Amino acid sequence: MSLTPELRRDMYRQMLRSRAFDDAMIGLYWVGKTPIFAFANGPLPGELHCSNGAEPVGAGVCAALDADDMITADHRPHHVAIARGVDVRRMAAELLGKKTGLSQGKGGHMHIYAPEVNFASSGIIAEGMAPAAGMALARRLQKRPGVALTFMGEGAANQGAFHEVLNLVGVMKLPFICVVQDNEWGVSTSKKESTAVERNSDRASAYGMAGEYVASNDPDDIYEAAARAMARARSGGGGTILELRTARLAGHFMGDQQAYIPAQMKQADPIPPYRAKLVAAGVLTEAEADAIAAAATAEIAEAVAFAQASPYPAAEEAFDHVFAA
Amino acid sequence: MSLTPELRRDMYRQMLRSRAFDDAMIGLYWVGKTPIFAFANGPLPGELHCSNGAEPVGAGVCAALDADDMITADHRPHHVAIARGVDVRRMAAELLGKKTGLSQGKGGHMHIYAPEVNFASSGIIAEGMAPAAGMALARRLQKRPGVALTFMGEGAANQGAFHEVLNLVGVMKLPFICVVQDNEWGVSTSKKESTAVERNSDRASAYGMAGEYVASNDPDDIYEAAARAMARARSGGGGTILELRTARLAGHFMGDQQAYIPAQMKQADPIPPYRAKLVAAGVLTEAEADAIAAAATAEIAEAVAFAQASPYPAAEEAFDHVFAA
Amino acid sequence: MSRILTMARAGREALDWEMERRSEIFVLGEDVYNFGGIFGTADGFGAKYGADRVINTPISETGFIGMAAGAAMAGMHPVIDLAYIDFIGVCYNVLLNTASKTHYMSAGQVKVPMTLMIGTGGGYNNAAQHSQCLHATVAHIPGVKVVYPSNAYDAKGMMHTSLRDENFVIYLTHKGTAGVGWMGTPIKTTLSEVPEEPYTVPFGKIAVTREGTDVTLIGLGMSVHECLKAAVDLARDGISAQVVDLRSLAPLDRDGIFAAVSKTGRMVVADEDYLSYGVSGEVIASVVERDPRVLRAPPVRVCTPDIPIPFARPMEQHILPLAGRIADAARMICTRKTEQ
Amino acid sequence: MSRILTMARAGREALDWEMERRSEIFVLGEDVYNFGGIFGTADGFGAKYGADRVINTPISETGFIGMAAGAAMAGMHPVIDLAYIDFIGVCYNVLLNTASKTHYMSAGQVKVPMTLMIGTGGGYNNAAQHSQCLHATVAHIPGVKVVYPSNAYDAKGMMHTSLRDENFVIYLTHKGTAGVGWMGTPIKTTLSEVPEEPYTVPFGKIAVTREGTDVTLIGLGMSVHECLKAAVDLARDGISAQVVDLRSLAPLDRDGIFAAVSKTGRMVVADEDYLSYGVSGEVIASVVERDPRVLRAPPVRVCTPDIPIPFARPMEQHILPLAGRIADAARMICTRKTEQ
Ligand SMILES: Cc1ncc(C[n+]2csc(CCOP(=O)(O)OP(=O)(O)O)c2C)c(N)n1
Ligand SMILES: Cc1ncc(C[n+]2csc(CCOP(=O)(O)OP(=O)(O)O)c2C)c(N)n1
Ligand SMILES: [Mg+2]
Ligand SMILES: [Mg+2]
Repeated sequence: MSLTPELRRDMYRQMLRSRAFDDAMIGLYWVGKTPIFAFANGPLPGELHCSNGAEPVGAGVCAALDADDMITADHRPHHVAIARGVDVRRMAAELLGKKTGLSQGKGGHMHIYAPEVNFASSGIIAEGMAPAAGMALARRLQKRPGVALTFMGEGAANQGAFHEVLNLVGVMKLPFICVVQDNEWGVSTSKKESTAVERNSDRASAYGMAGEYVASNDPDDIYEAAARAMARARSGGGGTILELRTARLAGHFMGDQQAYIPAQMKQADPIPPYRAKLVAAGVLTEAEADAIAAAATAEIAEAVAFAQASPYPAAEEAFDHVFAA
Repeated sequence: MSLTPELRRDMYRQMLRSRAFDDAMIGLYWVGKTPIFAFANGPLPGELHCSNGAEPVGAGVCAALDADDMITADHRPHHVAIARGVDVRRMAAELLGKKTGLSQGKGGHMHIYAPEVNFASSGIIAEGMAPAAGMALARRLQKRPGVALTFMGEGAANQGAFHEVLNLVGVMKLPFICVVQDNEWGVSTSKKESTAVERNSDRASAYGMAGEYVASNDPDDIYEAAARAMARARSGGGGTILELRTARLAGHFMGDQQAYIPAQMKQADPIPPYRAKLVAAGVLTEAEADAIAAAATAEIAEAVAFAQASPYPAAEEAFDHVFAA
Repeated sequence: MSRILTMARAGREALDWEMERRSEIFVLGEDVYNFGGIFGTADGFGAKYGADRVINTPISETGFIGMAAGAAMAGMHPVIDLAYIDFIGVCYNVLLNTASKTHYMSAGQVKVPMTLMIGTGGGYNNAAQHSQCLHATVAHIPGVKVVYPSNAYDAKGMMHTSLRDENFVIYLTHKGTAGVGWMGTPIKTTLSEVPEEPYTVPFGKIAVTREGTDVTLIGLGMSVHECLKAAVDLARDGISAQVVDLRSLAPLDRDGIFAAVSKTGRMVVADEDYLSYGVSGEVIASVVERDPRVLRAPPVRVCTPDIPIPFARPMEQHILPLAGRIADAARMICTRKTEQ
Repeated sequence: MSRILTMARAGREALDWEMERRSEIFVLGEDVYNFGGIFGTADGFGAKYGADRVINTPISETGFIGMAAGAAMAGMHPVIDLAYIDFIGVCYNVLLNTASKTHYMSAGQVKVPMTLMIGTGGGYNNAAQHSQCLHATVAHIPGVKVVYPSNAYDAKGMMHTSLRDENFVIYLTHKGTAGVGWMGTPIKTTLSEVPEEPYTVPFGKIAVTREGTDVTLIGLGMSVHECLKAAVDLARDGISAQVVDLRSLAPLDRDGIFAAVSKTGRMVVADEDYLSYGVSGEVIASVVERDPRVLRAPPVRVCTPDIPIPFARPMEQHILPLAGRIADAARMICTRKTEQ
């Protein structure tokens, strides 16, 4: 693969699908939560961590993957899931706790499982690292292809699991990529406050791994770095820490006013510049770009309608799926 | 301080005290454990991890410390404790589970506490890291001097705590030294098998810390590297990973036959070469060296006699010290 | 002077009072500087006490809670904010083997005075990894005190007691009881009149939160309020329910529990933690090992069953030990004839 | 053909049999290649199956147990050796939130078939951080099966069952029962005749290890053998003690326990785990919540008290739930007149 016009158009499309999804979820989230805010209220209860601003990460990395590759993501999974091809209707339904959801309403937005596209996510920080490495090991033992990727934040890179798993990946030379999404913040704590080095990608040398850093939040650059990391992993060259500077436009979670962010640290939306770039490069016309946006919005609107129209699970279904039979 | 003859003689003395202690404990350990081996049998029950071969680490590093500095050690604590000045009589009594022991028989050999010399140890791998860093933080908050050191094995450097704590130390610029005792083995697992890089000291760059590596298992070299690290820490220059190549001559614990160690990996005893070196340098005469050895043996014999003559705690004392009043 | 406070504000007041006077106390945790901790227990402390005493940490729970333990051993009294008890998985060794056992293993040579504040519980659709109670898991560790205020008066008094205790204290608060902004309108029964002056509430004493003669409803954290709701409901049916708030899991007030249950001869234990190997079994065993004959009917447990917490509201509400289930259980044992 | 095996050899035989036939099974843990695991369950497997299927890991329990969970999700069946349950502190999140909850959170889309072997217990003076049982801590987690064979026959049968189960199974063995070299002469009652052919022992069924009519002694792991010793002693006093081996903590055989206790009307629960919030309370509550009237005397718990395990022999032996304490408890409730 290379950075063809088709690929770039598709990355743009994935970014817009993700944005449309999150914007729709944000809209639903606030239903029932004003004037009195409470996590429990409304059709979309619980915590909600949206991906607005991070769409280039999902689009750029996933464009470099094959069907065989495996992903674990974290508490902010939408942009990765959507770019990976997780069914947006069933994902929307899951966020609303509906029976038609990916996990029949058992999971919620932090627990997105879609084995048909080798996607999983979970809500404990850095929890996805080890399972992803284990998936890579499984494939090796099964003599099947597949690179495993874990997506996490720069805050998660200070968890012990980061170290343990990267060392194991280094020792076993597993096909594994640790995608560190550096959006500058872990909740209200800045990377500078939380991290003893400027770039987590530089920590790769502690594990005999490669490090890649992309500063631009531009899917083209992210795709190319990811493609290099994938080529290394597929050819037995070992793992990569792929750190991607990105953005967190909608706050840590819904309800976060971000008063702690100084004005000079305000983050830019990556979508308009990428659109402008593709138009300037002749990859898209303005009309095509509009059409992509409209299609994304329409697709998500339909997904939301599907989710809203779906029934809730019955109360007693809570007792199903505790154990595999 | 510098590498004066007095200092070198004292390091030699500490090495011999430690060796005499461990040799005595090994002797006691086997009492009651033949012909049928059982951890529970004899006057010194439980697991016993001896420091034979690692004496230069304790002697060399502790020679660079002040009374204010604080140590946490691991499951193999004797050489560090002894060089630090922990009372060998009470330590011997603790290993035998006696009322006169440092912890009145509650701790055993992995749990050596001697606050009068700022020494503590514990048995979960890498467990000592965070408390040591916290002690350094406490001193800063109290505006009191003191560098904190944790002693651990190369195997422990692959625990998550290593990463979390070193990052915190880096962020907070704490006066902290992580002493990694590389004896090539974590139980039966070689460093090559367990560790993705050759030197843990190279991992220091992942935390904005300094790294020092000493290959010789010679207390002079260890002292000098430790003194550099201490100077850095005391002057606000931050932490150091101080990796010291050392030896594990008596196996992981008593009962370990070390059949897994290939012949070419047989480790050398650091005591004879250091003696020869000091004699050659005119720091010690042969007679002085013998006298130091004899004094060490006599001191430990007396300590063992004290321990053996001491009473056991009463059974009901088990219920004391659960909580501070 | 009468003031009605939330638990969050009451706990904050105690911490503030102690911090003003004792330099050994400092606060650390994720986002404590800007957010003041999960319950706002350190709200505004960043500005007041500075970044030295209100330390924002990386997401490194083993690291910073272990550091707190070390700082405690070196003479400080750290107060740690671990937002959700679900996160104990990444730092459990510090709780299990370090902070709780050092005093004992050193035969009293070393003290570890520190207070670990943790939020528990669900009921707001935050799913399996952010809704657990797990209080039995921490209370099973020897060498730790575990307290669990359920109203503002106790929140303040037990915070003072914690901060004056020379041991490792885990101070639990059910998220739904604290009265913080993100959980909606505070539950009325969590609010109390709170004296401005400092006071302590002793550990290891139950509180009888409501008097009653027919059945004893025993709860902790949020379940106390569900029991109180159930009691109101039962009163309409002519059943007089006594409500007991355990308040402290370690030490556990076995005398108090036995006395309360003896009074009515019937007990329902409501617990939002998982049923098996938890508080409910312990409380029942504590009564019957003294004398099973005080029970005029079988004890009943109303708990979260042994399943992960589902996200969707209909399922989650179904499995939580809410007032309806508690009242039903009480009605069942009050009406059922026993032959004893 | 009659063969008497230790638990360690019996468990090994089952694992070997399954590994020979099923390529999805592999073993990982610290020192499994050279040492064959803490109980020798993988003894010689390094040479037989190679380093791909017998993986020596770094001391990175969160890393390698988490990897095992991921490998299980991807179709393998990992068998993990975590030598001592005291170490769960550094990897508890994998147990609590990952391996146990993924199947549920995915509504059955993802399976996590893996077997985690852990050694428990003390009695050999290994002090506070290497002698714990903590079986209640792991059994409190929903979504995990916890089994605990106490003799060779069950060790083999339950290993087969574990390896054929599609869920996360924690397979506990008390160190003192396994019959390994470093613990001295094996306890007689742990040895069994073990068929060479494979067989399964179902989870969730108690075993009545000794029949008796006056009192029911309930144990698990090592405590089963202490109960058996106590029963012999009691027989000398004319007291006929029934001994129950719980064998499985999750699922727990509440029917079986109730039936056994009903038979004698008296129960002593012996548990080497800490007393509070543990197995002992759960077992007692499980009986009385069905019907307290089956008890002719108060139930008694003989447990490790809520204190860290002391190192020195006189103190350690004093606090362990050994046969003497169990027999005393049984004598007390068998002779004490109850007025029921
Ligand atoms: C072990 C653990 N600690 C704390 C949390 C609470 N928490 C959820 S998200 C988050 C911040 C994560 O920051 P980062 O990894 O940078 O991801 P981002 O939110 O910026 O995408 C925290 C602290 C958690 N879920 N798990
Ligand atoms: C968390 C944890 N895992 C495993 C163990 C068991 N264990 C005790 S010592 C040891 C090896 C340690 O190796 P290293 O750190 O190199 O120290 P050395 O024994 O070589 O001095 C292991 C695995 C433990 N005590 N704690
Ligand atoms: Mg971030
Ligand atoms: Mg080593």
